[in-house]
Amino acid sequence: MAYPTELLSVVGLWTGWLLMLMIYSYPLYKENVAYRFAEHIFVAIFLAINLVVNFQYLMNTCVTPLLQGNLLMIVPLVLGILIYTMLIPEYRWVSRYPIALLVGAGFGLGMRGVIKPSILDAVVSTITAPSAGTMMNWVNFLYIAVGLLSSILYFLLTYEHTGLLQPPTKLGRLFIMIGLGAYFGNTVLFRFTMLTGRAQFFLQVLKIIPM
Amino acid sequence: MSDQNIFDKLQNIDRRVFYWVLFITLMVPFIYPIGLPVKVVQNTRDLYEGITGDNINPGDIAIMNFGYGVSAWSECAPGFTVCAKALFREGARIVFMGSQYDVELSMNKLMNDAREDFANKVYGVDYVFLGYFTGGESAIAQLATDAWTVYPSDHYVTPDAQIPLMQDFHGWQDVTVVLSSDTGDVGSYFLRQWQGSHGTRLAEIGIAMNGSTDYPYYLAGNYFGLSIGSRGGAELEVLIREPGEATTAMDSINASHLLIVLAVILANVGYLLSRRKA
Amino acid sequence: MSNILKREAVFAVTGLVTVLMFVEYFFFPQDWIVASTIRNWAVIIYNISLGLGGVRLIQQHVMGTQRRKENWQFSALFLVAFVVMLLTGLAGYLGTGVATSNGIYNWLFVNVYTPLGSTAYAITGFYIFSAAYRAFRARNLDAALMLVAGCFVILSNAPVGEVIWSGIPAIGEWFRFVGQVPGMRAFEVVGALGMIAYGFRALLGKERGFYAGGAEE
Amino acid sequence: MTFILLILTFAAMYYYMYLGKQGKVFKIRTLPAIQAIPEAVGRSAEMGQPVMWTPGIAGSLNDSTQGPQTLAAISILEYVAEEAVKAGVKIAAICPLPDALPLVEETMRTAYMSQGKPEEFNIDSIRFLSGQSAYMTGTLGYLQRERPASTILVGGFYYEAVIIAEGGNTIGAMQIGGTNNIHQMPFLVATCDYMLLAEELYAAGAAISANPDMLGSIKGEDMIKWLIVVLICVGFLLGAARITFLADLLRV
Repeated sequence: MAYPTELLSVVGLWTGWLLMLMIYSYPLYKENVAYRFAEHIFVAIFLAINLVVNFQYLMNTCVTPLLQGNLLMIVPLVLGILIYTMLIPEYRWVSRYPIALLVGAGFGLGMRGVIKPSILDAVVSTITAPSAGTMMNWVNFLYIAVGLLSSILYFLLTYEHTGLLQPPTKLGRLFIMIGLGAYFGNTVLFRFTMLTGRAQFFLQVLKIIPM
Repeated sequence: MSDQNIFDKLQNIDRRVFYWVLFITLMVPFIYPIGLPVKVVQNTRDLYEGITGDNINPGDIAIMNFGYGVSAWSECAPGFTVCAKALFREGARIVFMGSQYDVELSMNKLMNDAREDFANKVYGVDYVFLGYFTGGESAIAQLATDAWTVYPSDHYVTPDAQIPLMQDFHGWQDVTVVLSSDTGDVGSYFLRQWQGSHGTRLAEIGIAMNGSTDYPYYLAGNYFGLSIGSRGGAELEVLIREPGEATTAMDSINASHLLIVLAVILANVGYLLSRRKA
Repeated sequence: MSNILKREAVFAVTGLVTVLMFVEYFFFPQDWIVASTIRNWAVIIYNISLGLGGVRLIQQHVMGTQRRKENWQFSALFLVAFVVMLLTGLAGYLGTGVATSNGIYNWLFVNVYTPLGSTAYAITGFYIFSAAYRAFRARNLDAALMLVAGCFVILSNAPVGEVIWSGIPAIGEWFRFVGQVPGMRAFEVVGALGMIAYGFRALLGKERGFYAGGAEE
Repeated sequence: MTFILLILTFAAMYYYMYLGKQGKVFKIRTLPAIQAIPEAVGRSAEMGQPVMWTPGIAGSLNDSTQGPQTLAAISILEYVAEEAVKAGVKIAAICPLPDALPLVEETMRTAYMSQGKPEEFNIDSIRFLSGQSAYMTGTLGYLQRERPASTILVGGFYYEAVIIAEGGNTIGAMQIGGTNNIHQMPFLVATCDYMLLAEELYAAGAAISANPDMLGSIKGEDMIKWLIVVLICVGFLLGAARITFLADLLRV
């Protein structure tokens, strides 16, 4: 993307740059008026975009089909509006019906869909021996099976971690810590990559490096 | 002054000093690039090979889901761009969609970053931009069974009936491959409602933070390929032999990652010393 | 009567919709019009419900401005920015069907929302770094193992790890491709069972949390 | 196979929920983090400093993944508040969730009443901070001003966990953490003295509230975990012997 030449775009670029400095004045200096200014602008504009984009989606998927003769669409429209009775204490119970439909659909889809990928496929993958015969593959096969066994035993919640269960559950917590450690390492890559993008933008606007 | 209270003093350094050191460290490599080679790992290679060669035929329909917003461009956009280019070069037809309010900005950025590939493609025939959707898991399940109810028209409010590509896309049976790039949960919705329910070939162009939770699904074959964070983006840029944003960012990633490991080691050396003294 | 309408009937709706989703999944290879219709309704209701958080936020800032509470100027600023963005967006949508066709809305979208969105989300990079030095301690075997695994993954994610010592990528990749798998897979399995337990209690109407803050009428 | 496992899971949970209704009490295993609560309150009493509780910003109540964490956090608040009132320790509840506020207030008020000191309950001990950065800034300000001897960071957290836990750590507070959000677990493990991992948070909530339905379904879950453990043991041995009968069966 080339450095903009048109006035409105250049002004826009520098606006973005200044707003970034306002937000980063909080960690790099302290909480201050400039930060609060930028934060309130961000929350306000984010909320407006949320309403505009969702209004547009509602029109396309519900109101327009309704006006074109799909009368059944009146049901979700009315139920959706009823959710706002949550804001009126004496009629709050009415909002439970649309929520009940959302919760029922959400859990129905979630429960039916989670079993195969998150339980069955996980077990099948753990008990499928490596095709290639290298030593390291078999060590990893054993490691993952023992690790999953002991980690699941750790998450037994109505059995004390004593007696026969103590060694495997103690081992299970170590496997979990290794998983969280790798997760922490990947989180660092994610957070630093985003900050890298901001550092790059900072230099680009100052024309120290090309856009 | 014994070394032990050096670490105490270091431990009480004002937090802002760390922030300035980090921000400057991230900038320096952009001015003085180093350019270390990036090694491609198997999960990224499987993703690239899964959408090229004989795994994709001209005319196949692929879904590409912008599950990320402007805030994660530096993490997801490079990998997403490479995959879009690769699919176009195989003659695949692409349905772009997204769960973020700013999906239009992400699409504009993609069309700019891959402009040579978009130049010889016809909108509505070779690709379509359906735009924003909401509805969580219900919407993704509905997209599998009756896509037109989730998207009665494209982002530019052209009804589906007037879009040639949409005549061939009504549900999961019509789709060869789904690529989702997520900061949130939409990837797991595709996993449960498309791959788990119908066996659709699915891959994730993921953020690094989800790399740990996505990887077991790749190992179990639920994802045929997986790119993890900006590092995955840089690997994909190596595979398509077109260095881009992710490759440029790797130098800053190198510097900042060294810095944080040093910080953790330094902190814990001081902690262990002070505990032995106490 | 009113108590049944306020409780039992609500739980019945949740249960019925959940069962409809199961029936479709297990007994209808293609798709079932009844479940598909209800799912489509859920999409639309979910869409409409997204405004709830906004209403509360607007209420809060309107009250803050009216009562001249501390920092009321920022609440006023919030309302002005919100109204300008909302009206220009709706004007764009009602005009051409695409909100960004309005110049003001598009300019604010590209030049104010985009940088602020990226900036606000990336702030965590700062916090992780200072916390890494000031707070991440190997206070016990758990934390020590976690920090060792974390450091190897960090150094193997960055190409520079290989330059420091050729062993780093090998160990780092072992942690990433094998080491973390059992722990993460355990979270997957246990998390799935947790979701099923929670859904099952909701199915039986034993989950009070959902309905308007759980307060019993 | 999905259908069979789903029905088996429902059956196990229903059976133990039914037993729970008949009066059978299922005991949750010892959770070090919950056992440490009296110690945390005792430390505050010794040092004459308050105890701070905060549930994180993710957990709006009708969110199916975050809401349950807030409810479990509020059950833990009930226990912490009772211990604090017994020891005469001040407790601060910093809550960023508007829809959970009534529940937090109700829980604190009942804790004071159950210890026979309703007059000591002060509504100002509950602070509402709306918005993530206001919540982070406000909590950090509280930590630096009041310097609580112990902090209870349990519930649905997003990345404010890093900052709040670091703030508590640097004032030397004893910290008990707990969340089901994997993305925040590493930070709480590294900065807290005790930690409730994933389902342990819900188990702690259920143990304290002694809700028979919750306890029964947790017991049912445990039975399915045993089944999965057996499947893995048998499957691993068969897999090593290159017999794929069980793996093929589970793939059906």
